[in-house]
Amino acid sequence: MIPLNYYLLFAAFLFSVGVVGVLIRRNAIIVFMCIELMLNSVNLTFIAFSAFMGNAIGQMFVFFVMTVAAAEAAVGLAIIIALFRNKKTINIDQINLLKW
Amino acid sequence: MTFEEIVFWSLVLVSGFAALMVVISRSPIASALYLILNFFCLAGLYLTLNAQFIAVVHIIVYAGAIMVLFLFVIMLLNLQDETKLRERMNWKSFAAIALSILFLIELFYIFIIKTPTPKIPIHPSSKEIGTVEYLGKILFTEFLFPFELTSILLIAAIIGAVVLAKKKFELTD
Amino acid sequence: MTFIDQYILSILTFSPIIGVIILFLFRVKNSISSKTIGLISSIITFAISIYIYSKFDLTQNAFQFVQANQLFIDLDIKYAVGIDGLSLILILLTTFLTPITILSAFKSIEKRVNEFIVMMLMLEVGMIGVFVSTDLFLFYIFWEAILIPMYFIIGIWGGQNRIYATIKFFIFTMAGSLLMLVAILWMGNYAVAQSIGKFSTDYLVLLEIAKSIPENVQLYLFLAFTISFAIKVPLFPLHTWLPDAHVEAPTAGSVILAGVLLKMGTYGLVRFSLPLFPMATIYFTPLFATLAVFGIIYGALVSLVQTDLKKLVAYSSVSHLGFVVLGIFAATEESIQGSILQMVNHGLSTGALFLLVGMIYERRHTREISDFGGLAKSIPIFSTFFMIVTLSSIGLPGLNGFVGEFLILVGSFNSSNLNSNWFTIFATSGVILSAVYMLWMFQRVIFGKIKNEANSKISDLSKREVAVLVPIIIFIIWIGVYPTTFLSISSNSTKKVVAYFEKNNQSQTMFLENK
Amino acid sequence: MVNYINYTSLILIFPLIGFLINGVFGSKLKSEKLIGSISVLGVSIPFFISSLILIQMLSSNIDERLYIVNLFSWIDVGSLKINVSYLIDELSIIMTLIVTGVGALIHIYAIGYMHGDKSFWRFFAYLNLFIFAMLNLVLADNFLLMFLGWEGVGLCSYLLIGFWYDRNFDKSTTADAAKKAFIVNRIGDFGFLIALFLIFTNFGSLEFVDVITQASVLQSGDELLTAITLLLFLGATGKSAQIPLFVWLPDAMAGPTPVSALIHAATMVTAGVYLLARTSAIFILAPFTMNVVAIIGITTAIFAGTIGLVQNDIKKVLAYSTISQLGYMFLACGVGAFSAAIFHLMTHAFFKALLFLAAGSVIHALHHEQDIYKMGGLKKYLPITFFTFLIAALAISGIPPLSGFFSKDEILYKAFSFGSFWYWFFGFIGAGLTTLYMMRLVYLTFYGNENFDDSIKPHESPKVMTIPLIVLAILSAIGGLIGIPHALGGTNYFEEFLEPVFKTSNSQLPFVFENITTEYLLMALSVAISICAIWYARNLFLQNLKKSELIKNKFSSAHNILVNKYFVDEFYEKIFINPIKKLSDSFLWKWFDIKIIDGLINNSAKFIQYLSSVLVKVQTGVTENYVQIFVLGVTLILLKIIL
Repeated sequence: MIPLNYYLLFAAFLFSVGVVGVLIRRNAIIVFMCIELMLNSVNLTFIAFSAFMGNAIGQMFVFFVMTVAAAEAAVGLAIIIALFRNKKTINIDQINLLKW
Repeated sequence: MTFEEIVFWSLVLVSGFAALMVVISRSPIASALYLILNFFCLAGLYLTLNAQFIAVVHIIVYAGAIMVLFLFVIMLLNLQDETKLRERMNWKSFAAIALSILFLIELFYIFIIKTPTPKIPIHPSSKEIGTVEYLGKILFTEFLFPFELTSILLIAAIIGAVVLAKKKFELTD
Repeated sequence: MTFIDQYILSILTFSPIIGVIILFLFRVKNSISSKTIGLISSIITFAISIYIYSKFDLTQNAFQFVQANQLFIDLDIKYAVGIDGLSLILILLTTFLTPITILSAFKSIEKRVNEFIVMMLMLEVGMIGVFVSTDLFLFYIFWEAILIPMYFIIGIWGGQNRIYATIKFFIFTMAGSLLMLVAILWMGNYAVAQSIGKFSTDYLVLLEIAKSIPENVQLYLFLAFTISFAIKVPLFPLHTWLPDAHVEAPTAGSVILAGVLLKMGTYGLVRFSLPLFPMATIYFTPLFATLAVFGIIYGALVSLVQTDLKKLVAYSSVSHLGFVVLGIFAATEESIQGSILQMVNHGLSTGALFLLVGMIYERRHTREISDFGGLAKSIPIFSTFFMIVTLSSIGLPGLNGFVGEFLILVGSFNSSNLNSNWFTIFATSGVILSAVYMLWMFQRVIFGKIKNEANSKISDLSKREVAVLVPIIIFIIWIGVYPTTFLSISSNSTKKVVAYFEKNNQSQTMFLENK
Repeated sequence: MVNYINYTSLILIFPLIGFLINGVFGSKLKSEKLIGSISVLGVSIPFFISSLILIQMLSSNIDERLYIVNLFSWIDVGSLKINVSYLIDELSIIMTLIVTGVGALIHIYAIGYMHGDKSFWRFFAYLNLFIFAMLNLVLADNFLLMFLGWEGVGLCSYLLIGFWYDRNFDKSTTADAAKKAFIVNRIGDFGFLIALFLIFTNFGSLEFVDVITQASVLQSGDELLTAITLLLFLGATGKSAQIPLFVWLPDAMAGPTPVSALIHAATMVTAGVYLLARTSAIFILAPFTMNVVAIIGITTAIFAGTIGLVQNDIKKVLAYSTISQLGYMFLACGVGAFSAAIFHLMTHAFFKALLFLAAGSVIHALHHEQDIYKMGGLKKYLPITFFTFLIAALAISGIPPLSGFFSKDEILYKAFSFGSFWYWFFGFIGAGLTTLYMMRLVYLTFYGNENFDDSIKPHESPKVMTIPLIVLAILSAIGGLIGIPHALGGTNYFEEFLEPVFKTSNSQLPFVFENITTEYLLMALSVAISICAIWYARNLFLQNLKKSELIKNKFSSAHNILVNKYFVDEFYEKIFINPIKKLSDSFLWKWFDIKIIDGLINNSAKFIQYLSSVLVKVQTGVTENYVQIFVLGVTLILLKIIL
């Protein structure tokens, strides 16, 4: 019997790995994948809670998170393509459009 | 060790390894493939939690659709391999890793030490919750409105993606 | 009550949007036709307001044409509208001035015409909204919403230094209204512990619970509200945004700014500050009355030495509105009635002054007084209008300014709240000063020999410009000769405010004595 | 029988209609005759109506001569209820007759005088507006409506002084003179307004009848009444050009001459006297104020008389003469002889209007020359003008049996019996001065050498101008006969007629035994001084002009002071006007407003800008940094939860 805490801890681990990825990688696509990783770790928590509490809302939430993730991936990748076309790079060090 | 535990630990190990490799590997394609591996393992974990429907959808949407999109973009852009991870490591990266580890420790503290492990099993009703029938029912009754809203979200995303990826689009400095 | 009557206030408030929609839908390219659309749309709004006036029951003092829709489940925040005499008279002023300003802009606005008309119409929505709201939350929304079109009107169609002026205008008003927001939230939250049992911003509810608010908190709340209104009025020494905003604003903007926006401040004082916090009003009356009187004299003296026509008129507004504020704080029936009438008067006469200054600016492209002189010879019609408006502004009996000023002064002389005649005596000296600065300016602009050749070549007012001014002149004389028409509109709501104020002030004077 | 009181509103409506027609359509009406006749009708019809009312009044009982005609409610707020309603009694009907009667004559005269002016219509529109306002002033039954008329006449005065707005006058312009008149009047109005506030606050009404009834209950010398009357008197000094607010009237001569005759001699300037007479019942209860009124009156009379002695502009001499005569009227009010004041007001309206009109005729003949040293010998060119001017001059000098004799004598006698010897004495000196400067005018203008330019061929004015002169001359000559005092075998009918109006105030006067001997003596003395003055003037200004030069040189410093009008204008300029301008400009505006208030705001904005320019460096624009900070934040928050 696996207690709930293990699932949560594992999700936390995945999340941390995702954070490290976002922080240390320069490639925008990999950063993006790390974000997906983090989203999935959250999904895992939802499912775990759902199962242990016997409540379907957690699963519903995962369902919507997936929709959002799909939308986000589509838009995000489009942005990456547009960026690459203009800057010839997807290295986030060299992208500082936010600077005012 | 019961069968259940063996399955759980092996899935955790593989999935954790895959996650690390996503971050570490030099080639984006390798990263993407490791991520797919990770997703499969997660789907397995979902099954251990009696969430059959979500597990299947997860594979279809993530591994099947999103990751294919990623691979497609990577190949489209024809990216070069990056330099070795170790060569690009600077104090900022170490700080980031340290921060993440601190973060993990904190969560560990909260999940394991602060909240003592309750020895409760998986809820008996979870078996029927995970079924397509049950989820479908509440999706089209209780969650109908948000469900319909997702269609708007997806349309917006499609239009957004098309507009952004169009050739004419230019970012101004 | 018919269906239309039930929703008439919402219809009135949002009727200018018709014009906006038409402008957007048909993408009108021709500047004249888009101005005409704006004009017609605002005239429709005016017609609706006249309809409301005809249906309005002057004998009642409660809110009429009430419509309320709950906006949140757990919070008592409503879309609640309703009018009494005080709001009605200002609504009429608003709907009357808007078509006039749009008509006045036919020639002067040439760039981004559609946007201009849209801004004017949206401004009208906001202004009417402020006067019809009976929920403080809604009031606050409209109050803030007005800033946006005004910001653009000054910022896009303004003069040389417009950006500075806009930002100053925006920050001043914003700073004030944030104070008000805090006070509204505090009161709404206070309602939770009262019999209503939930967060409430309903005016009538707050009026009930305001009595039980601890006294020292009332003082802070009063200050928060009143400072916010005082900035809008503007009361000395919070007035410095006004001359800048006026000088930079296009004519239409100046007219609306002087005509209606400033009145929102004084409206707020009568509607909220006095009835909600009678005790604090008494406590702070010496301060605000002193500021008002100081503003009267200060504004007049500073007007005296202005070299720019618009600036002169702007400073004269500070002086005129000092009278209004004095009248409100005197809190007698005569003085408050006078203040309300004076709000209308100031809207008409200062509005007309800005229009006239705008017309002469279009011809000569200067507003320096020293550039003019001898206009009576070259443009007699203009001079005649200018004279009537000037006289109205200095309060000549028989014209509108006098009735308002006299009521304010006689009422405040009588006032037990002011408790001293010196306020009125000093304020009355403003009557002398206003004659001095206005006539001196008038003489330098209109009389004398034509020194500058350019002044002899300018053309007199066109038919359109006469059409802009004549309605205002009619009202200027009407109010001067038979003010009863207008005084009777606000009579009952004034009585209510005064009665409420007096009822509350007895118990509270005791508190003050302890203090 | 028709009750003419019902037609009271017509008295006011006709001038208003005249104003509207001429004002709105005047520029389109080409015919001067049409414009003129509309305007004259606008004044003369009210004259006839009021004559009919007077006749009706005379035929009715003495106790029933007071009517109140209510038209509509003007202001009705709280306890303040003001009606547009008119009070018709003996006093107001006399004033109405003076205003409309003299007004009509001057209107007719003006048709000739203003002939050919490019703004002919505007002039008549203003004149009718003036008549309308003046009638409101005299007929009003409450203070506020009176104030409306009061300000209205001030406005018309302003407009008409500045009528030739592009001309120069003295050292400045006509527009300056107009502005000065309005503003000085406003200072008086300030007092008037405060008095109204006091009246309303204490009596709860502004209607004359109400207020007087309530006030007469109070004790004589009551502080409130003293305050009210002093303030009202301040208003009166403004309108009636008394010390210290007289400075505007000489400048008001910048207007066309008919205006000077109508507004600045016959009617408007007497409004102050009318105000005092109307509220006589209150004034009589404030002895302190009465003394002030008398002293100011007599001081002004002498003061203005001395200035008038040395002025060279024919109209300015007349203006100072007006101020001086008004001083007499206030003297009469101050000693409680209100009916004498009104009597003098009436006769003064006749002869002073005549003087101005005749002077206008001279000016007209000499192509706008106003300097009396550039006139002379006009007697043979302008016979009618000369003759009428002479009658008026003799009337104002108090030569019996012309009108001025009766009215002035009445005042001097009352000043002596109710007031003090000194009031009489100074009045007596003033009478001498009056004769002296009037005769100076007569001699320098109509006798002696012809000092005007050779190119000018003076000729008598047209009939439209001379007929009003003749009518006014007749009135000046015989107008006094309705007030022949008892001492001379008359019944003093005028005083008797006004008796009901001044009943209250008369009852407060000390009883003085009519000493006929004293009265005879005083009369003889004043006639004597006038005759002496005539002789002296003839000596000085006709036969021996060099002697006057000599006197001038001998007292050159005194002469200088007089020519410069005691430097009052300069004094006001230095003490009040310049400091206020300076204060407003360099202190209030450029320093306080811009540097302090605005500076405070702008500097706080600058400070915030500086702060943000420091803080903005945190925003690197590199996404990564934001993420790092974000993660750091999350970690710290979790840490907080744990600890």
